[in-house]
Formats: sequence, structure tokens, C-alpha cells
Amino acid sequence: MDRNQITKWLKAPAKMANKYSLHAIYFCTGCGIIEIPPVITSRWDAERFGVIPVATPRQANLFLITGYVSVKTLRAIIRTYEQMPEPKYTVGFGSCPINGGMYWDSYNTIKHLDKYIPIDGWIAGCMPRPEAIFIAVTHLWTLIDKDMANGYIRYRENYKSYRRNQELALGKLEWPPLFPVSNESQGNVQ
Amino acid sequence: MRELELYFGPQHLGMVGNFSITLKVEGDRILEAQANPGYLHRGFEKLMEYRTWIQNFPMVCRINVVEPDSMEMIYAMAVEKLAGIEVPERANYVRSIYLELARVGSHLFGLWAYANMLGFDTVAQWAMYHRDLVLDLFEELTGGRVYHIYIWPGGVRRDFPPGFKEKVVNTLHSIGGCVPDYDATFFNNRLFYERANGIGKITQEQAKQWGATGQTLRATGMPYDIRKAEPYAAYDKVDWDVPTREDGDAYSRVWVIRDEMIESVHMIFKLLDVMPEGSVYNRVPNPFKWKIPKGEAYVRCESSRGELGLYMVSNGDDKPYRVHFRTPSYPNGLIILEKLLKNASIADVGNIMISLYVVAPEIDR
Amino acid sequence: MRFVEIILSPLLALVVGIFFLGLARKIMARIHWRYGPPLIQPVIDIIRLFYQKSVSHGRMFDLGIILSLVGSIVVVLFLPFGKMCPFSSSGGLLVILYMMLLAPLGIALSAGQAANPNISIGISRKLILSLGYEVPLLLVLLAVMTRYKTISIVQVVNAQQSTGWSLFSFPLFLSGLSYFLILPAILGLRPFDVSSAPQEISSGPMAEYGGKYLALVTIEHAFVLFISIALFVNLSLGGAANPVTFFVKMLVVFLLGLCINAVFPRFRIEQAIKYLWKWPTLLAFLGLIITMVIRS
Amino acid sequence: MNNSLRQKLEATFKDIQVSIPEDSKITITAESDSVPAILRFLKDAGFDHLALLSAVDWIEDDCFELCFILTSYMQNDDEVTGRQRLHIILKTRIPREKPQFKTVIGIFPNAEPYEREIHELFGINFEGHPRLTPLLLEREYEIPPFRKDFDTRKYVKDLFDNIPFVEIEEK
Repeated sequence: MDRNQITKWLKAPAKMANKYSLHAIYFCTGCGIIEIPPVITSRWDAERFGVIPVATPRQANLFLITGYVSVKTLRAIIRTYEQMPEPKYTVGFGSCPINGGMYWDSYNTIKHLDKYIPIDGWIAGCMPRPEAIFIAVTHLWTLIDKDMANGYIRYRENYKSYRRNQELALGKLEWPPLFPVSNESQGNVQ
Repeated sequence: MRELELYFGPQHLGMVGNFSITLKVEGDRILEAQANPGYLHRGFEKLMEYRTWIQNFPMVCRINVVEPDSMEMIYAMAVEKLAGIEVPERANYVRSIYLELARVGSHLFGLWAYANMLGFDTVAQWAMYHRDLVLDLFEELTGGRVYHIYIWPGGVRRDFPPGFKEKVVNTLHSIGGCVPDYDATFFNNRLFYERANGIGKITQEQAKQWGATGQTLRATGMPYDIRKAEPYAAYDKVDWDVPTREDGDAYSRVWVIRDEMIESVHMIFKLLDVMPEGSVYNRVPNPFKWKIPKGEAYVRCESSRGELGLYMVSNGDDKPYRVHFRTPSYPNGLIILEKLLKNASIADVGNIMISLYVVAPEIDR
Repeated sequence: MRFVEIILSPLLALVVGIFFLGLARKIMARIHWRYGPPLIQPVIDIIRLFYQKSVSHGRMFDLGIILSLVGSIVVVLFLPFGKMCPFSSSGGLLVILYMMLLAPLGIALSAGQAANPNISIGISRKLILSLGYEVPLLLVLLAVMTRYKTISIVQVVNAQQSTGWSLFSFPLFLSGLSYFLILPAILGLRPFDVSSAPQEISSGPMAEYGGKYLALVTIEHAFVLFISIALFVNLSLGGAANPVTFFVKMLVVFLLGLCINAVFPRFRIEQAIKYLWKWPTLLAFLGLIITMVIRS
Repeated sequence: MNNSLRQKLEATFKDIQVSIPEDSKITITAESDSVPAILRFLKDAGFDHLALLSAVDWIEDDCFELCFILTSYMQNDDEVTGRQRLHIILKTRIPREKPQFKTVIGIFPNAEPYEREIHELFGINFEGHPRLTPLLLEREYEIPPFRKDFDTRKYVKDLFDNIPFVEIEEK
């Protein structure tokens, strides 16, 4: 740790601690999960950077969405995301959450994940290599430094639109809104 | 005692793959278990009807991320059968070696999942490291770490690069050199025996009735293996054994996985020795205009988890009319798991599930 | 002087405990053929957790953690760290024994507020497990008290300083061995991490803790680490004349525990109880009987 | 062996066509009423492994085709015989309007999830099935998605592409 780092720690301990202690929620959302075990084990060892998987969303602050998101998984993802305490960061992993990727014409997968929950960063590729995850983590550090990893704030501010989109895709949601939704109408629910 | 409803998955450290089991528990005992798949359903079989024969090759391997290679193989086999394409001799050997390497990698992944579930971090990390060495071989051979798209109708995409044979031998020797370590810390560990012995026990009769194949069946004493029953690629060219155990519990299943890995490595060595020279690829017609004559075919091969089948119908068009995969995890995850979890303890949910080798994307497709 | 010690000794315990948490991660990583996180990683985690938002599940949820933290801090005050022991004259082993129960109890009370089925299973496992190790622990303490004819831990340490470590004296080595066998259970290391088994019940009682609650639970875990190892060092390894020797002894014990942690999978809860009530209890019982026979 | 089985089948059941297109394959086409009896007969004849139960939507012929693919486990646990190389495809057609079929769980218990899946993806109702609850899908579809008249590209266009992006104003 050089002097620069120490000043940073003294100036913004929250930011620095968030950076170096990214606890990822272990949720196998898609086939990208196959690259997570190598990343957290001996070959690549993400724990060097403070990235470890944790068991429950309450303990986590990083959500790696690994791969395509089916409609059924989207429900689980939203619930998990809403249970995570703020500040929280989301990274979409693989091509499929970005625009549907290979499953662009599938009736059961979500095409653009950022319509439903806010995303702080994307990792492109099918399958992205483990190194890509580390690059994503270092990019996330820069974003946190510059206050640009603000997905959770955007979620709070635009919650109404997000909730509307979620209901469009999933039908009626059985859990109450996370933040108060002022307007009664929720769009045309299909 | 209070009856609780417990959701095991989809977000759960003990869950490998996006799968969920709804458990009704009383204390530590499970009254009823209901498998709840569908988190990974992409409608592959529908999507494949919209894509041409050759476009489907990148699709099929994504059905099963743990071992995509057997998926490529089964699709290539079905296309070859329907279109009547011959495969050169050397390509058969290359395919066999490639599939056996994939089996070793997949079993090491299974070992990671199983050991990790039992709380056996050390062995889990070793297994994952060794799997990565196998993936390095794939990377050199095919250019991809996870998805390879290497097997093609009429052969394989390219021949072994120079020096690849020695690399395979060296890597497998270095992994094989760690087998005593694995045995000492894991397979012969008294606690592993205590945890796994008698857990998730099925008899051979039950296994037959519920449609089990692969380790689940072989752990009950039946040496049923598609590679022996209906040999494809070059599996009938060399001599090898089907490892079995008698008890049918989680302990035997994991031991069968271990023995299979070793058998696969031996098989690769033998195949490398007798591999003929020659071309590895027969040309197929122009893929843009490729039409396959009317017909239907059911082909099967042995993936690392059991019988993998593909029922394919062509109506003479440039796209398949209907494809349906018979995946080994399907009976394992939807029938056997539910039956075995009844009256088990919560501590054994993951134990049973992973010893059955349930791979969720294979169920959902 | 004593006032300074009252402040200093919990702080020291906390530092040692958190250092052990970091060391555990580093050493486990090395056994896994990994590089491992920096040693101060738990500190970073705790800072991060304090800055994170958290959800409370009722008043008892907050109070339970405080209860278990206070319990642990009180135990620390009674434990000699080298020669440093704020409450050396009063209480003793019996206070420690009772106060040590507060830690799991507080967590149980607190976590029970959240209606998560994983938590209730985890709590029941945790309480059963503490039942499992309390029996041999009690027998060990009785044997030590009988042998040195005192209930004061300071006098136990002093007696060992003159006569040698109790781990190497005849009847008490049985008790020492028994304590070492139950040590992983007290620490929640493998093969006894049944209560927090993340792969089975989503880390059990910790499932609903987030933010500062999780930070407090981590701190409390650091205290428990310190207490159970320090107690072992004081009872069986003869304590120490100065904090540095004491720390080195603790380190050795902890490293041995980690090695066990690395090569064993997790017990099922009934297997854990069966084990705890078999060998450690038998050894501790034997130690107690022989001590009583020799003494009379 | 193939031919003796063929003769036996043709002697026992009336309205079926048995063909042997290649050595390792027997294709049987039968009326839907006689399928359970044929399955029972084949199971007794040693084909005790229902590998796959599949359905094909022949929209031009206005019917669904159910395919039962049977193979056999080893009998005495030591030798692989010619029987293991053989698979039987039993096909039957049912009308596309109100598709109904009798469940075969009584004969092959492992048909249960296959029937559930076909019910969900093709909308074929299996009488006597204990739980025809949704297996894979989350949303409800007007036309079951695996039918040929369900156009997934149009569905995607109508549903997912119409969901707007969340507008985020620059701060």
C-alpha cells in the first residue's frame, strides 16, 4: 500500500472498502457460471482482490449475472437484487444479458437485462474468459472511484419505470414495491 | 415439530446450476421434495427449427455447459446418419480422444461440485485447477475454453496441432500423479465414507424403473455403457473396462466417477498409440444450400452423466423439422432426486443431488 | 492500571481475533494452492459492512447481537493474556463457562427474529452443537479445578508456571487432549461447521445479517476465536509470563486447528454429536476420575 | 432377432406396421388405442428402458405424432448382447384438435416428466397423469410454444421488443 492509497483510505474509507471487498452473490443464472469456479479457485484466485462468493444476498454487494436470463430466472434475479443492501453493484456477464445474444429469438429469455434492473458494467463474449472478470473488477474499481457505479441510485430514482418493465415481462409481481410508487397505474399488464 | 417450507435454490451456494428444489421439512427430515426446473429453459428445440443444419452447430453445444462436447457429437452423429455422410478413420479416433478429455474435465468439475458441497474446499480447489489444465488442452486444440464447436459433420474441424499428442500425455500424467493425493485426502477419507455411505441408495430394480443411466446405474452393479452397447467413434478399437460398484449409494457413485476418470485417461493413452494417419474431414455440401433428405433418426452416445440421445426428424428441408434431446440429467433430476430426497436429512440434499450429477441446463434445454 | 487493562484487553483480543481471521484465509488459500487475500482483508470487509445499509428484523434482532458481544467481552476480561488480566481476583473458571454460553445464545435470539427457515435450522444445529461440546468442556474444567484446587484461572496459570504445562502432566493431558479435540467445534471450524454450513443451509444463522449486523457478527466471531484458544492456552499450555509468548502459543494452536480444517469435510449434526460425546467426553471423564483418585 | 420380433408383433397386434429400416432400429406405427398394450408387450419382451417420449407436430397432416423410443438394459449384468444395440421407435398419431392420450406412467414410471413437458410445450393432455403442473415455463402462452403455428420471432417482437428502455436523465 503506497502513500497515495493511504490518503485515499483516509479521505473516503467507504469507497475504498467497497472497492476491495466485493462479495459476490453466488447465483448460477446461466451458463456463464461455468467460469466462476475457475475464477474463485486456485488457477485465478479472485480472493486476492477481495472477491469471494457469499451465500445470501444480505451479505453481498456484487451481483454477477452470469449468462442468459430466462423469464423464470428474472423473477429470482429481481428478488435477489432487491434483497441486497446498498451500495450494490451489478455486472452482466456474457453476451446474452446484453441483447439476447444467441437466444435473440427465444420466447423464454430476456433480451435486454438493463430494462429490468440497473447494470453497472457489461462483460461481452460467449464465454468471456476468466481474465475478463478481473478486468471487469478493475473497471468497477475505477467506476466506484468516480462515483459512476451508481446503479442502485438509478434503481431508486427510476423505480417506477423498472417496476413497470418487470410487470410487463412477468405479469403481476407478488411482492410489494421496494420503494414507494406514487402513481397507481402500472402500464398494460399482459 | 413445525413443518417448514424450504427453498433449496436457485440462489444457493450448494446448488450447482440454476435449479430449485422445494422441500417440506420437519426438523431436519424432509417430508416431500419437488424439483422445480425451468430457470434455464431457452426453448432450444424450437430455436433449432429456425436455423439451418450448420447454424445449429454453435447452438447445440450450449445446451450443456459442463460437457458441451458430447452434445456436438450427438448432433453430428444424427446429421451424419440422416445425410449419410461417412467419417474418415482418423477423425473417429480424434473424436474419441476429444470426448474422453471432455469426460475427464466434466468429472473433475463434478468432483469440484461434490467436494465443495461436502465442505471439502481443498480437494475442490485441486479438482478445479486440474480441470483448467484440461481446458488448456482444449484451448490449444479448438481455440475455445468452454465451447469448442470442434466436431463437425464429416469429421472434426482440424487435426491435432504439432506437439499436441505429447502435451496431452504430459498433462494427463501430471493430473494422474495427483491421484494418490486425492485418494489420501478425499476418497479414502473416513469422513467422506461416513457422509456418503448409505445416502441416496437405490437398487438396480429402482434404477431401471426410473430410467437411470450412467453412474447412477453403474453404481448399482450394471456395466451398462453406450460406448460398449452401441459403439460409436473409435470406442470399439481399443480394450477398456466399465467400472462398477455394487451399493448404489452416493459413495459408490462418486467412486464410479473416480474410476471412470482413470479409465478414460488410460483409454486416451491407448487411442493415441493406435491412432492412424490420414484426413480428419470429409467435405459436406455447401452449407447454405444443404438439404437433408426426409427421415428420422434416434442416435445415442454416452455423455459423462449417462445416455444422451437425440431424436431428429427432417422433412427434406434445409432446417431440422423437430429435434428432441434425451438428456441423462432428466430422469436423474426430475424423478430419482425427488424419490431419494424423501425422508433424507437437509444436510444430504446437495450430497444426493450432486452425486446424481444433475446438470440443470440439460434438464431445461 | 486496572482501568487501562479493562480497555486494553478487549481491544487486544479483537486485534488478535481479527488477525486470526485474516491469517486463516491466507493459510487456507496457501493450502488450496492459491495466493490468498491480503492479511487485512477482514478489516476491509468489516469497514465495508459498516458503511452498507442494513435491514433490522425487530428489536431483539439488534439486542441479541449486543448480548452476545457483551458476553464475549466479559469473558475476555476474565481471561489472562500473558499476565494481563483485569478481573484476576474475582470470578474464575465458572464465570467463564457460563459467560461463554451467552455468545451462541445471543446469536440464536437475534437471528431467530428473522423468519427464514434456514436460520431456524441453523440455530437448532448451533444449540445442539454447543450442547455437544459443553459436556466435555465442563468435565475438562472440573478436572483442572480439582487438580489445582482452585476455581481461579489466574491461579491455574500460576500453578502451571511452577510445575510445568498441564498438557504434559499425567492425568491432565487427557483433559488437554479432550479440549483440543473439541476446539474445532467451539471455533466452528470443519468438520464442525454444521451450524453455518453455507452449502447446506445458506450459512444458517448468518443468512439474514447484512451491513453492520454482519460486521458485528464477524467481530463477535473474532472474539470467540480468541476466547476459546486463549482458554486452551491458559488451561493446558501453562499460560505465559508475557503477552508475546502467549500469542505465539495461541498461534501454534490455531495453526493446528486450521490444518484439521483443511482436510476434513463437514459432519452431519448427529455425527458431530456422536463424535463429541464419544472420544472427547470419554477422555475428559477419564481425566477427571484419575485426577480425583490421585488427589484423594 | 429383429425378424422374429417383427413376426411376433404382427401376430399379436392387428393394425400395426412394423418396419426394419436398418439393423439396429425397428419402427412401429400403431393406432393410439393399442399403444399401451404394445408398450406392455415390448417391456415384457425385454425392452425395459423408455429412453425418450417425444412429440412431433405435423401441422400439414393436422396431427401430432407421439414417439416412444425404447431400448433395453442388460439382462444378466455381464455381456452386451445384440439386444442392447437395438432401439424401437413406436409412433402413433393423434388429432390436433383437443389432443388426448392415455398416460403410460403405469407401464414406464419414468414417462412422468416427459408427459408433463409435452403437455406444457405441445398442449397434449395426458389422461390419468397425477400432476400436469407447469414444468419449465413461467409465462402463459396462448398457443403452446412448441407447436408449429407458434412463431417465436413474432412473439419476441411483440413482447420483449415493446418493453421500453428505462430513460435515465443526465445529471
